[in-house]
Amino acid sequence: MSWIPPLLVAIPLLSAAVTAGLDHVTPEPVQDALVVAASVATTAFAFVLLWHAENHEVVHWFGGWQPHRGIALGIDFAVGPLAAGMCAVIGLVVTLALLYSLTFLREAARLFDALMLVALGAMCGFAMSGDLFNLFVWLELMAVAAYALTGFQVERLGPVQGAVNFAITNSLGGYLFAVGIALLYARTGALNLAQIGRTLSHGPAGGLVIVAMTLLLCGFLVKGAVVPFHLWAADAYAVAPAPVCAVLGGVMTDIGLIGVARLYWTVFAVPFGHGHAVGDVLLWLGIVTAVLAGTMAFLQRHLKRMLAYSVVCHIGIMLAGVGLLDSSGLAGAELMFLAHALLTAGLFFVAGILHSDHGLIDELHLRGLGRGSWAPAMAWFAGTIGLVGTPYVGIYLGHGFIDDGATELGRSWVLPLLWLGSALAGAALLRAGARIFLGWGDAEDELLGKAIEEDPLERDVLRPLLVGVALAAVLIGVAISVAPGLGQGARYAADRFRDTGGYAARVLHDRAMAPSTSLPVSVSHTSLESLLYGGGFTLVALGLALMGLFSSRLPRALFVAAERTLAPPIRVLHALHSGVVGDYVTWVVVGTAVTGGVWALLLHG
Amino acid sequence: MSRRIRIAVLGPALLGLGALFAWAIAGLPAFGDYRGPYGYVLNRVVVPLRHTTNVVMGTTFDVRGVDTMGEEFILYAAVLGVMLLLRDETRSRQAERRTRRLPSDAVRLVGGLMVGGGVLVGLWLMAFGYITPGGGFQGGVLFAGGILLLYLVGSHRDYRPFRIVHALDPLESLGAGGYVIIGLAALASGTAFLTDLLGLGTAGTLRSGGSIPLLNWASAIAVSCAMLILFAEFLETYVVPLEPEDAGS
Amino acid sequence: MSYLPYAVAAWICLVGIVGVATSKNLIHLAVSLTVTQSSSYVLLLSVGYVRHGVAPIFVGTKLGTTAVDPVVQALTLTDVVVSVAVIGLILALALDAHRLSGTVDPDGLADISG
Amino acid sequence: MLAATLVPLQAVAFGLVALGAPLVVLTRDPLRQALVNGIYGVSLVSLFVVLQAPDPALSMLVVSGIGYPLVILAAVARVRGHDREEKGEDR
Repeated sequence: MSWIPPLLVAIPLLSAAVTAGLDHVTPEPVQDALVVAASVATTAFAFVLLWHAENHEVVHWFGGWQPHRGIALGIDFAVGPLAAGMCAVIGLVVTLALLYSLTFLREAARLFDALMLVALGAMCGFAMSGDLFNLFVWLELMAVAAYALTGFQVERLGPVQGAVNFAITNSLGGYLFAVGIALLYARTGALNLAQIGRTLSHGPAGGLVIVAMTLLLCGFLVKGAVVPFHLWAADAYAVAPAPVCAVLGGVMTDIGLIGVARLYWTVFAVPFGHGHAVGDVLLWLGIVTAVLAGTMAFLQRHLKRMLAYSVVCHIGIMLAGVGLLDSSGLAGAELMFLAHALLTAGLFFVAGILHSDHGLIDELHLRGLGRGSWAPAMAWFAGTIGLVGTPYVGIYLGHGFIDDGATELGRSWVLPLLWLGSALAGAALLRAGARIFLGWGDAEDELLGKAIEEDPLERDVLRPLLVGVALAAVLIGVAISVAPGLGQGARYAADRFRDTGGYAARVLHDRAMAPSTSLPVSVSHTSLESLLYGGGFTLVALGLALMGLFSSRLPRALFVAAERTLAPPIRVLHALHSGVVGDYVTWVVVGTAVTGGVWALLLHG
Repeated sequence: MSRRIRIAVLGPALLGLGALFAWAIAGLPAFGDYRGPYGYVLNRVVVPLRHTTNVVMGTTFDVRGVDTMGEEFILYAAVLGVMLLLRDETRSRQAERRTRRLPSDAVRLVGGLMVGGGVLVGLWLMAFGYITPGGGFQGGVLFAGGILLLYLVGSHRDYRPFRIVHALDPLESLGAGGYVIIGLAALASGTAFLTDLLGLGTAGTLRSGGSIPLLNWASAIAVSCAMLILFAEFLETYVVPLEPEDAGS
Repeated sequence: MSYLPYAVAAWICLVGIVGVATSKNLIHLAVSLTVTQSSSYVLLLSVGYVRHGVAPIFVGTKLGTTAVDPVVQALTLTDVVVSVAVIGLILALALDAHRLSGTVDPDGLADISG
Repeated sequence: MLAATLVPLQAVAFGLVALGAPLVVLTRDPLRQALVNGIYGVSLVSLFVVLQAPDPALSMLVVSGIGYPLVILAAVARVRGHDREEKGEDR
């Protein structure tokens, strides 16, 4: 079955070329059908691949350049259950986004479709690739497609600014990554990840490897929008069309995390796996990201900007899961990715529906306008509850697994911080939902800053299709926590993913794997602690949402005191997210230098 | 942040990054001492195994051929993106009929010679890239530059012929898509993606390297068209600032 | 000479970043970004250089002659294409920005923030 | 013999590149910068040549000789053209 992996890249890329190339000669319905069919076929093959990857890595050596005595010359796609699962979710989200855009974006539809398919192929290639430079190629390919898609609405300045900030920070991240590749190549003379890892097992790691790791991982963290590399994300996601946001926020941001995990467990676990320094830095970055982005989400009134910060917040939680460096944490990150991708996509779809119904995207402007839109309201609230992590809904199972991992490592203090992050982001979304769909709350809110300029768009949409797609995304996402067998499967996938030596043996020597025992197919249970945290922080989210809605009804003294203590830090937060690309670039450099410095201190000696 | 604060933050950060670079450099093999296995092996096996005398091109189109497929699509996606981003501008200006002053005969003669040179060298680079230095990308850019120059020094008064380049769109897609099709053809025949299906031929001749010439031509077509479209998108509406009184001359 | 080439690459990278972070013009910024990227070519090719090595093109050179690393050259080729793609997109965005706001100063472009 | 002359050549090429980069960045006027960037490109080409990398050198040559200048100059021309139109309206 080793012929499947290249198809996940070849089908979307070829379809993109056909779509764009035959723009003027093929009737529109045929084109639409082709685009959706390509995306569905890619998704279907990803599921087949998932099934085949169960018992051994599906490895494909391009051009038939098999490794010779453990020396890899060619480029390989090595697909375990985790990578295959990623591809399946990526395919699913892109398919939903393409269906959504059938009527949502008619203008320049062919260019849009082609770029979406290119992004799909690039993301799948990235998830599967086992070659360091090949990762860079897919990273740049998806980035180039995403920059253009972000600036889609060229008639307004916001999208252009968002795309500029996105393009410049991510390109810089990519170039730092390229320097990291050159350093690692100089040290090991290899580009295959398994082989680099094996070469690094000889001799001391030294400063070069630490610096190379810093540059490579920070390159991915820019893509993954982790604090302080996250500043571009809100600008870009606030302005891209809703289906693009669904893909960027739902799956493309998470790609950075797949990259971090892949590089760590194939390469850097070899020299640094005995200690916990690498993981601790990732853990801390994750915690800070979760709490800071959760707070920022709560301070937004622009729905898509709010969702963007919610994405960043969940990225933080997932990064913390990866940073625990054990199977529970990684499995938790996987499960959270599954739920978060679909729920986030669903919420962006709902935001798009509101925008096309009312021409508004501001929470306060939309107050009460969503009354009577039952289906979008249901999708919004279900998605929101799923993103808070209410027990056995949406991201809960992932949260629970990360809790287990942290507790096993004796770091239970991590738990409340991560739950706080998702509760803050969830509270913001709940508040917005209550205001829009129920008409609750005040019409003004000092906390949320000045009104945004609205951008009404004339759209002739097929509303039932949009609503159907949004509901489908949310329903699948909500069900992730109670899908039988998924938890066990994720843990098994994480075990396989973390098996550095086994991966190298299977990729470089085609070594067979011991047949796995069949996994129980039942709903995974979580610890009592997670249950309590999940329940408790759902209440916290509800309370915060209510406080946001009715802040003016708080006792006067309390209100003044709260404002006096909270206003200055909030001003600082707003000022840091300045929208100016020079600042963002500066923070990328600061983040890289500090991360590298910390690793230098912890790992050297 | 104000510019002054930004620079104050950036300075120390850059020092830190520089220190990291210095630390990494201290661990590199001294200049010229590199003996990594990957390139060493390729220098010995690519010519006998693939009959391409240019090992770099053998690496680009065969050993690491899928990187190059990604690279073609990076350029392809960028061109689609530029078309997407500049569609408003193009639309608003398309309505205006624009004319320009024709270049003098001397300019046209020199330009014409350069066009011929550019196009010929471009084609030569494309054709012999896998034997001697060159290849689809370099040839493609040069070829596109030559054609563009032909337009600039040519006797077209009207800017609208530039719209013709949009006929290049299908051709560009053919180049990029062709790369994938060649890969898929190998997959369909039961071997790995992008495996050579043709014979290897004699090293040093045009019929060498199996699929490499095909891939090279696919990328040459894709790059030529991509660069032409890119230039056209940027130049279409603004080649030389036009003074109103020149319009009729 | 033994570590100077790498230092040059690092220097170019830092200089380019300064240009990107302090630029007042998106066109200037895009060019500075390509300068940053050129550091990766310089580093790659310096790393792959082998003393007394010939170019890895075996026309009139006997197979087995010491040659420089061909892999870094293949990577550089890809990198150059990436830089063309990125500069094209950023300049297109710069034109859009100028059409809409009349400025190409990234600092003056902050339409949304917070 | 060849090797003996190569080392100083390489040193010169590296020096030119190291000098060229800050010149490109410090040239704030885009039109002039396009020119300086072209010269920097040539210095990179010469460096690639002395590093025995003819393929990247050719690639860099066509990119910095044709690719970059055309798109940069077109962008500069358009921006200036817009500005001129606007100034014209003000008058």
